[in-house]
Amino acid sequence: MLLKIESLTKRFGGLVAVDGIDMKVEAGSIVGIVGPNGAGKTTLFNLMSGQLKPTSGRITFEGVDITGSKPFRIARLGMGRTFQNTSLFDRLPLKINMAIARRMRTQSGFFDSLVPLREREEEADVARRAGEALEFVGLAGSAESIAGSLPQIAKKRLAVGMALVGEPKLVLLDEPTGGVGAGDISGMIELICQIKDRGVAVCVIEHKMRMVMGLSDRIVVLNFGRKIACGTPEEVSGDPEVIKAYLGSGYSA
Amino acid sequence: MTAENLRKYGVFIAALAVACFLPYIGISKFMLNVIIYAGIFSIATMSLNIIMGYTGQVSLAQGAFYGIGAYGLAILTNKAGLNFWMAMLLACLITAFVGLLIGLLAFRTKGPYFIIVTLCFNFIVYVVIKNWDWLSGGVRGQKITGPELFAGREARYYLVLGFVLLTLFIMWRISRSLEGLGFMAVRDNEPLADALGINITYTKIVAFMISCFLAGLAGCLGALHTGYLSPTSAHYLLSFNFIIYLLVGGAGTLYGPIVGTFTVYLALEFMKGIGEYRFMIFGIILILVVIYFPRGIVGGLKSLWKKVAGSRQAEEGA
Amino acid sequence: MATRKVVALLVVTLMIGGLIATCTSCGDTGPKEVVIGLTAPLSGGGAQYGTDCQRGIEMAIEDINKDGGVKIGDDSYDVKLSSLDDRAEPEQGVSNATRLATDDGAKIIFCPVATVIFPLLDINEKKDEEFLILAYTSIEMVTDEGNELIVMPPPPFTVYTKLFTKLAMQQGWTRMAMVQTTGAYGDAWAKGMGLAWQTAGGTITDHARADYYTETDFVPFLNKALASSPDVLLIGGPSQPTALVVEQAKSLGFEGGFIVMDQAKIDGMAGQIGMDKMENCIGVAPVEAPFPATPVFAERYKKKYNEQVTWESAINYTAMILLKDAMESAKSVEDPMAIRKAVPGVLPMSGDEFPVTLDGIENKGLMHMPSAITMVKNGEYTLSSDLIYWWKEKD
Amino acid sequence: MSYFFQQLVNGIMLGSVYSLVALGLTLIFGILGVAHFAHGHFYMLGAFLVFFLSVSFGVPYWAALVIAVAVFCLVGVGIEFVYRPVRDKSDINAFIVAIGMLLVIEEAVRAVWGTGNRRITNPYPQVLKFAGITLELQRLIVIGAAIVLIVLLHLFIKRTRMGSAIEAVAQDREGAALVGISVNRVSILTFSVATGLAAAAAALAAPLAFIAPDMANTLVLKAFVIIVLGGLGSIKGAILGGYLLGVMEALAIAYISPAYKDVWAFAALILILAIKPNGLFGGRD
Repeated sequence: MLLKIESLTKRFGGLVAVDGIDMKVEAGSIVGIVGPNGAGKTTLFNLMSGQLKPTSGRITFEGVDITGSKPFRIARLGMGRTFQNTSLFDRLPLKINMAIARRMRTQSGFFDSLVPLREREEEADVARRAGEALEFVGLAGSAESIAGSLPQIAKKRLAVGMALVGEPKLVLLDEPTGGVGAGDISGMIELICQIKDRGVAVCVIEHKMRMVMGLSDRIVVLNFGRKIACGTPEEVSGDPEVIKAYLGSGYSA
Repeated sequence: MTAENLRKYGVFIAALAVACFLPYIGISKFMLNVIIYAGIFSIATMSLNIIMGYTGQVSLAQGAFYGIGAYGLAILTNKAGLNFWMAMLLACLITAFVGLLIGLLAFRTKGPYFIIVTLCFNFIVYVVIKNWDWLSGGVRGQKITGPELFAGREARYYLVLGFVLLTLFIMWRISRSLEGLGFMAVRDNEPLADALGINITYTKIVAFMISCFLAGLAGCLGALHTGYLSPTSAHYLLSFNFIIYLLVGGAGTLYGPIVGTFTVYLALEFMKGIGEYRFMIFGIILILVVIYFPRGIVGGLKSLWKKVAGSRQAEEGA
Repeated sequence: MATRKVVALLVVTLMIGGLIATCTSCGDTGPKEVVIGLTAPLSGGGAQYGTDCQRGIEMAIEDINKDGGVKIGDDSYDVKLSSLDDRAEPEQGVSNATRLATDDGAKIIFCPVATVIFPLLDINEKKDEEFLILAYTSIEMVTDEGNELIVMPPPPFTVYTKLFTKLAMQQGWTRMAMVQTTGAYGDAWAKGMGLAWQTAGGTITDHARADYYTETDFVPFLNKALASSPDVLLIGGPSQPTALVVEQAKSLGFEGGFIVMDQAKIDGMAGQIGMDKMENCIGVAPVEAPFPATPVFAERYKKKYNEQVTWESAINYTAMILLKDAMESAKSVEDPMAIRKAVPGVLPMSGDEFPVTLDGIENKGLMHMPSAITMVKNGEYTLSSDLIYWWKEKD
Repeated sequence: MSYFFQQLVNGIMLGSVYSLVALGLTLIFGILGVAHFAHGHFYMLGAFLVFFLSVSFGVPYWAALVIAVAVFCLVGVGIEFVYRPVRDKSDINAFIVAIGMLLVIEEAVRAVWGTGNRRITNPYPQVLKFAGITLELQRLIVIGAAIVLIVLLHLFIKRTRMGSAIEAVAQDREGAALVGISVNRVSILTFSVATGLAAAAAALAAPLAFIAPDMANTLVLKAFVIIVLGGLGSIKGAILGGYLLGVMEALAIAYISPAYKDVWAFAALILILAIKPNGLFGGRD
């Protein structure tokens, strides 16, 4: 089991944002996380990748307990992520964005920058991988552009590329098609499938049900911070509680 | 490619050529003296650029670290009887070590809180030096005797030029190294950098230590050139000066610190003729520069160049 | 926005350009001129002190030039003062002195701040750039470095510690608390004073030094000092905060005496808080008291600057006249060593004629200026015209 | 024990001035994000105006105080216009504008009033003695007036529309703009109130000491320390922080070391911030 979450709870004051959730992600699979607004999906992501510390519960990644670890440590263990608002280094070119995302896999420190022996090799490696990653997400042509100047879909693709360039075993994608034009959605779905083909597991938060249903191996449904259903798309879509709580109008439409 | 390189490095090479022969092109002794000080302060401003320009943490403690370097050198040569160069290296290392300790405390805070914590630290260092006879040397102050070789003004000039170039080299390497990538990541987007596996606290502390080391170096050179130390060498107004130099020159640019330091320092020196009004006029100039050129001289020139180049390309394209 | 930017740029360039232009134009010198340099705090917190010194020198130069300048053989030289602001910072002082000595050709540089004088000792004997330092300070140590090109006119502050102790003890005061300013000068003074005090059998009850340059309220410090029930307080820093300390101590009900460090001027303090509040203050005599010619000078000064004269102006005035005589006697305006060597020959300068008496000079450059101390009793300065020839009592 | 209370009162008196100055700063910094380092210099200008009115023109003390506050409320409007171009840029740009401003002000005051210090005649020099504590009447007035001003400010913010606009912007700038509050008007108002407060503090405290062009250099430093200690934008934090620092200083003078009192106070601040990185009352990042 790649990722295992046991009775994870997060409280903000009196509000319970995530309430005793159990969840598993198998290596190389795609898990969709769905639920209405405020269901605690993003909070769950933030707990998984360390941006928030859980109130109680346990998270293990490849058998290592990562409960309450700092985000950078979790990232180094092999969990990449994107943010809902597509956070990038807006003032820097794409290739630099990629290089920064690869930085955690390099060893060179300050002294290597003065006497660039090891650094030369690593820089070449970083440049090569950054190029590959840009190519993979289809942005190879705009390596020199400034990240902030990109259209929304390209930003989303860049963010996915940055999450991947550090060679993670699992990536968390927070609404990869949010704010993206209808014509660009299929491209993103294709990209997510390609990630899976590389053997990288994917956790994806989405609102577009049809997309999640088609994409995911397993689906977790959240409502008011609790897991109300979990299983294959078919199992979940047949679950009466899910239909009642959330899918009712949305899915049939 | 060579044409572009020439354009890129042309100004630098020309400036370097002038710098190499500066003492022999009929420049007055006083000018040379002022330029030596400007060179020393530009090292301190470059040190600030590492932590503020590249890593995005505004430190108001650079004056303290300048002072710690200077007083470290004085104590190590005067009280411990160490060889000058040995003492200088040690003084810089001590400064970096103090930077580590302060960094561990201060980097728990962010933004304006960090600014105030560093300012408080600077204030503390100043008051301690002022009140502690053993450190300040009492009414006599601390005397610094440098090596015989660098007794002459010209020799000092080349010594400082050497260290300015060394610091510039370090800055240049950092700005395009993997370590520098980490700095810029922390500056531009901390949460994202964190999510991408960059250890933020570690990165900040490394940047701070390098910055402190170089500020200490500037302090040592300043002490050597003045030959004497008083508590003003660690005053927080010095920190303000460095920030002014950096912002006028352009934070986060390679040449900004040097351009800013020389512009401001030389302008103030020439304005001495008008006595008490010089700071009034300097104040007005400062306000205008920051309002209308918020990215400093070098930053402003860069964007101007881009605009010109951009419009030229557009013409060619059309 | 773009036009505004251009206008801003123009304004900045014009301002800087104009400044440089005025500076270069003030640099052009006539044929027969001798430049005297001054590096002093002329802006910032020390501006008053620097300006007082500057005014004394200016008045002397006016008198000299009215009198036909410095006469050497058949030539006569007009004297010109070139002043640069150093904000009392050593680095600035070194820059200024270099500029004055090498660009303006000044062979004599006045400097009234000890922390600037010390680094100048490193550069004033450099070949071809020599200059004579006119050190206006009471820290004798500046003359102890073996430098041959320094003249220090004011009496060293160590002169006062014994005199003050004796006078205070005569009042029956034995318990002293120290509330002087922080910093090297205040510390050195307190150390000297403490030594003299304890040697004479007094006790030090408390230390509550405060930074006179930054504090604006001394009550918490005074409360601490007064809690040790002293008879007398050692106070001193710049005159105005020192006056405030006296006022606040009295408002807290302190009825003992004050020993005022020489940096603070008794008459300056009285000008701030009034003579009645100065009761029981022991300090350096007011500037107009000891020397016959000073009141005349004080009157002229008041007329010209509309301010009370200070020791700074009076002593620097006399020192400037002394240097003019020395130049004439040495028959040189160019050779600082010759000018320095000619100084003993033109002494003494009498207080009957000049604002202060300069009696002699030691080889190391320390001048013999008789001093006087005072104690305010019943709203009057007492003892203030008794000149003390302190060097005769030196061991 | 009376010595302890004496120092406590001294500390509260120091703290009263600190609080008034810090209140203005926290409004400006917390609400507008402008590092108004020249705030202390307007305090100094306020003192000089009172000096000018009362000593040169013989205006009675309280009238001079009211005029000074009114004038500086207007001056605050002017300051806002200087900062407007840099308001939305990084903190440090506004900081440099502030440095430029204070250089101009300080040297201009020197040019007008000369380099020396001045005195404003203490309107209430009577000395009160009770329970072993000695206190000038004017000090009591400073302490009392500070409390009155703080209460007035509180009422202004809580009870008036203009005041609640300030609070709204403090809490959520974009949200406030959405519901139709003009950020520019709030900005002008904030500078006006803050500068008026500084002038009031100066007019109250100046007769106790002397006034000089550089009298507020350390004061503004301490005010910044206070607002950070209290948490940026927190009015409660600025008030308590001000009194806390004042009392801490007075007690450090009394029981630790007079010369190093600021060292202890500032070191304590560094430690507090290391434990609570957003200040005592700062919830927000």
